[in-house]
Amino acid sequence: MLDKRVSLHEAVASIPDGAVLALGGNTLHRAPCAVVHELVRQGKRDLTLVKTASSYDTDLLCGAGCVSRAELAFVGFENVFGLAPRYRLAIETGRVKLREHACYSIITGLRAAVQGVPFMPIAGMVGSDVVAVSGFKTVQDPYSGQSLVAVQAIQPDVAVVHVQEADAEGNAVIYGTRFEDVLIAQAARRVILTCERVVPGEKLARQPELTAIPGYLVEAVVEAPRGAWPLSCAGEYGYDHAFLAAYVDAARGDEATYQSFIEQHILAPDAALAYAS
Amino acid sequence: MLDKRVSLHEAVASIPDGAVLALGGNTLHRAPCAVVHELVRQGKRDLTLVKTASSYDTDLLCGAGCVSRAELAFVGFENVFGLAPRYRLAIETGRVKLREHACYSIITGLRAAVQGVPFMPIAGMVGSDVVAVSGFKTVQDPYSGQSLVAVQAIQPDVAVVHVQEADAEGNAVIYGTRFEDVLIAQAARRVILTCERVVPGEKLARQPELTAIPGYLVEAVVEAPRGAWPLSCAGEYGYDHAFLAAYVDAARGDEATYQSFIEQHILAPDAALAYAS
Amino acid sequence: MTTPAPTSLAQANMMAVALARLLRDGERVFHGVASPLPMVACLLAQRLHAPRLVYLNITGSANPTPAELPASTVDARLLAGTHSLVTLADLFDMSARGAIDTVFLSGVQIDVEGRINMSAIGPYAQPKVRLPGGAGSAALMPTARRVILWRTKHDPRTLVERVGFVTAAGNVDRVVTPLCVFRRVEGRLQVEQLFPYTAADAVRAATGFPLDADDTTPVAPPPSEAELAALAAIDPDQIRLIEFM
Amino acid sequence: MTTPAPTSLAQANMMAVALARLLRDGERVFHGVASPLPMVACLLAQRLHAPRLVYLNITGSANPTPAELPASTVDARLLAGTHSLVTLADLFDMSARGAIDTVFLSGVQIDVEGRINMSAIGPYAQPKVRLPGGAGSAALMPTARRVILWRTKHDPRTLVERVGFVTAAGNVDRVVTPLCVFRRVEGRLQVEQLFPYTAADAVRAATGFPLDADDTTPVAPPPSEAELAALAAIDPDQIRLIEFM
Repeated sequence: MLDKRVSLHEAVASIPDGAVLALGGNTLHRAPCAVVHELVRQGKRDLTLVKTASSYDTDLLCGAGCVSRAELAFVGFENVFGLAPRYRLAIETGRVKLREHACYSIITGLRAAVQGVPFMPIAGMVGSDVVAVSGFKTVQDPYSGQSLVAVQAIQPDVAVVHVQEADAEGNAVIYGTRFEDVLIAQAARRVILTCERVVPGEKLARQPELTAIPGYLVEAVVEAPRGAWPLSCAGEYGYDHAFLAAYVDAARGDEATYQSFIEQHILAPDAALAYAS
Repeated sequence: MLDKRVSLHEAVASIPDGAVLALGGNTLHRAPCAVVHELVRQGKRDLTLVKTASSYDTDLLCGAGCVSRAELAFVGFENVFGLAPRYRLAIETGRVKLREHACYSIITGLRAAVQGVPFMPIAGMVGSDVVAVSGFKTVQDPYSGQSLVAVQAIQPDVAVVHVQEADAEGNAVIYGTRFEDVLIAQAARRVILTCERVVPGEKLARQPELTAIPGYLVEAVVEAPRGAWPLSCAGEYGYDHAFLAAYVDAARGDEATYQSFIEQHILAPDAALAYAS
Repeated sequence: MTTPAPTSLAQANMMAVALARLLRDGERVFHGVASPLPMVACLLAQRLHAPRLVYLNITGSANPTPAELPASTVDARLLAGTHSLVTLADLFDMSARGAIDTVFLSGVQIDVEGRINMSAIGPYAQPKVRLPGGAGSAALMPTARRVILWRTKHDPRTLVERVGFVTAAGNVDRVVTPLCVFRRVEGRLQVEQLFPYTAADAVRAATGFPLDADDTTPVAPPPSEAELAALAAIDPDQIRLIEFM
Repeated sequence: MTTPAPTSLAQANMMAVALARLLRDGERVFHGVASPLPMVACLLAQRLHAPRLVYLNITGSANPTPAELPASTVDARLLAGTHSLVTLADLFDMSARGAIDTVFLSGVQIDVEGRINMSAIGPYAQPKVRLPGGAGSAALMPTARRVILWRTKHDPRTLVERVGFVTAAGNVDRVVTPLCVFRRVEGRLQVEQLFPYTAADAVRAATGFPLDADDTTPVAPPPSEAELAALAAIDPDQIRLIEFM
């Protein structure tokens, strides 16, 4: 069995500026935040983010200036903290160019990439102004002549997924909801996996039905305990309400306040250690 | 929790003549043979079969005169017993009309039904005469102009799947390979589930990641121990080599020999009991 | 963040109950992210008049029995007790093929035709406020058999004649606010029921499109003892109030 | 069913070894139903020169370590030791998006261009023999980066100038028979290696299209001691012979 374990630094260093990056998880849950923080630390630029529903991960990457384009359907802290302040600002000032989606059109675009076709028809979307502003074209069913919205394939350069358990080869077990994690892992050219803990492959061999992502799709495995922090990881920990409250508070403040928060909590040399506490 | 358990007779009686029927499993493995046998006993007619790769199930239903149309990619006993004699005869004599597929075009057609779209583009198929004889049309990617084969949605009226474990509501656990079973359960208007054993719902609640088919998609649950016999059921039993050898031998014989085999092994009142041995 | 007004609990109770009453036994009901009131309404309907309702949510669980309700409706606490898990893709597929009966959606703005704006206030390309986005709504709203909208704000900037940007449009049946239940009749929202603590003229004044609500408009029964008891049992921490903060 | 001819084991060994030698370390290799020889070849290559080869099969397992080899290559015994399971759809998707390096396929008939017929002998609408069908081949053959065909019969009715029905066509690289290895060069099959127990004229006589094989055509090294020992360890029950029955 190949051992694909690398350090967080090394895995993130392999993501080039300008990459199309798909992030796992959904809203406040199981996003690969350890990688997100390291992207900020390494000062990545010009990323394109792909995700259905996002929160802190997208807000921080936008606020830290790592992002220039996004294909997203929802960014917000749900009813817990409301709008995503730095994402808002980035769109409102034009610093990040959004191609707005429905969650299902993200899924459909990823599916097209997974299935090796340049587009896929989608049910719904009719009547939405998103179709026009995001440049979705239509296609005719060659059998019935029915017209449908067509979604272009979305092939991320890199998918980053955080899971509870993986073996050293990258076979990944997701407990609880899988969200779009399997889909982005299949669609992307490269997959970086972070996990709460690396487990012996023999454990997965006993119940391979639980393996959500097969190791042969995975390029690198990073053992990152609390790697979704400050978001939740099902069965491991909930989201960190106090930290997120402080983050959103800073993000609603002026640029100096916000950058100081990033400096202190993300960039400072000992900041990473604090996550493990 | 709803209790959807019914008898095998009742479940099969609900399948009308003329139904488009998708069968679970693959070649010699985990097909819902208890239902197949009962379809023969109840003298169903004019069925359309949908499956990627099939063996005994399709051969018997064709031999017993239950089938008039089929959408299939492979029918045979692999290298164990070779060609499927009664399927062959049914096609060669024109009694069954085949719309030949690749496994992937069956999958693509089912996916279109699952996603509520009338067609889906497919990679590959280029250069195959199957495209012409099966009437697959082409579609142009509205973005690039690229031409692709388009597969029409395949929506079975009824999907029948045999699994190892299910609760009384129809939440189904499949150990080992799932084949297309989840896909046909999603695509079909109705789902009939047979299982080796009904287990308490609490067992599934402890590890819902293992549930392959959610109960809310299932209409009826039949407890059918050895319900894949004479084919295999992973973790439970292998295929019955001796029975299949006798079957194929009879199927290669003349009509009287074959019908006598069906009479003795499928139709006879005590035949069903023999399966449980 | 402001504290809820004194009437918020009454409004939250009435809205949860009104949403629950719209649900029918045996139907498949779905809600997505940021949907505390629909979450409570589904659990309430199951406990009261719809024990066979299939309650599906964006976490992919079915008929969960959460020990405590989460503030985020994608939370793993919504998996408790489920016998199955599916992905978001599976759920959207179900709606796409007509296999979901009722979907709960919301809009920062809702217009007289039941169209919603979750995208932007002001010019789309340079918005005054970039909103979260519609999540699943543009795909769900035309494909779900029935859409119920809810919104905890009811004012003329929220309920408008025409949204500035149509994030999604489709099969809207009812809209529930803190003041009333709207029904879409011949393509336009009309007040179906006033809530007991409101008056027709107050609703007219709070709505950005013309209404014919008056003293003859039916009034919803207030939450019954049974409904309130069920609410207290399901949501003792009053998560339903979070949408009023 | 007939018993294998005396030379069948030598042929089966040579074919398994020749197929294995074509596989490269690190590549992703896939076989489908009814593929005993490719199953043996993948396991052999992993044991010999390609320890990092990713062996995928239609059961959805990866790098299985079967205690005994099944006669059906969809058998659950091919799951032993795997750390992951995927569906058939996932595997076909991988090929569709270019993520599978080598696919093993077969044809009842194979023509000079490497096209296969698995559908019908005689007129398609009223065939003399209805064949099993091509399973995944029509989708896989144009999308897999490389296709290796194998067939345990080598006669003029099997290796033909032009198949009567093209079940699939695409990226065929090599064809392995009991007599030789063909390579497709400029769109046409040519003998790359004769097997040690055959002669060029015998291969020409057994092939339904013209060949320029002669005494100068390279001869494959016979199975080495190491190869034979590995074969015996992987396939002690000689499942590889089943394709010769």
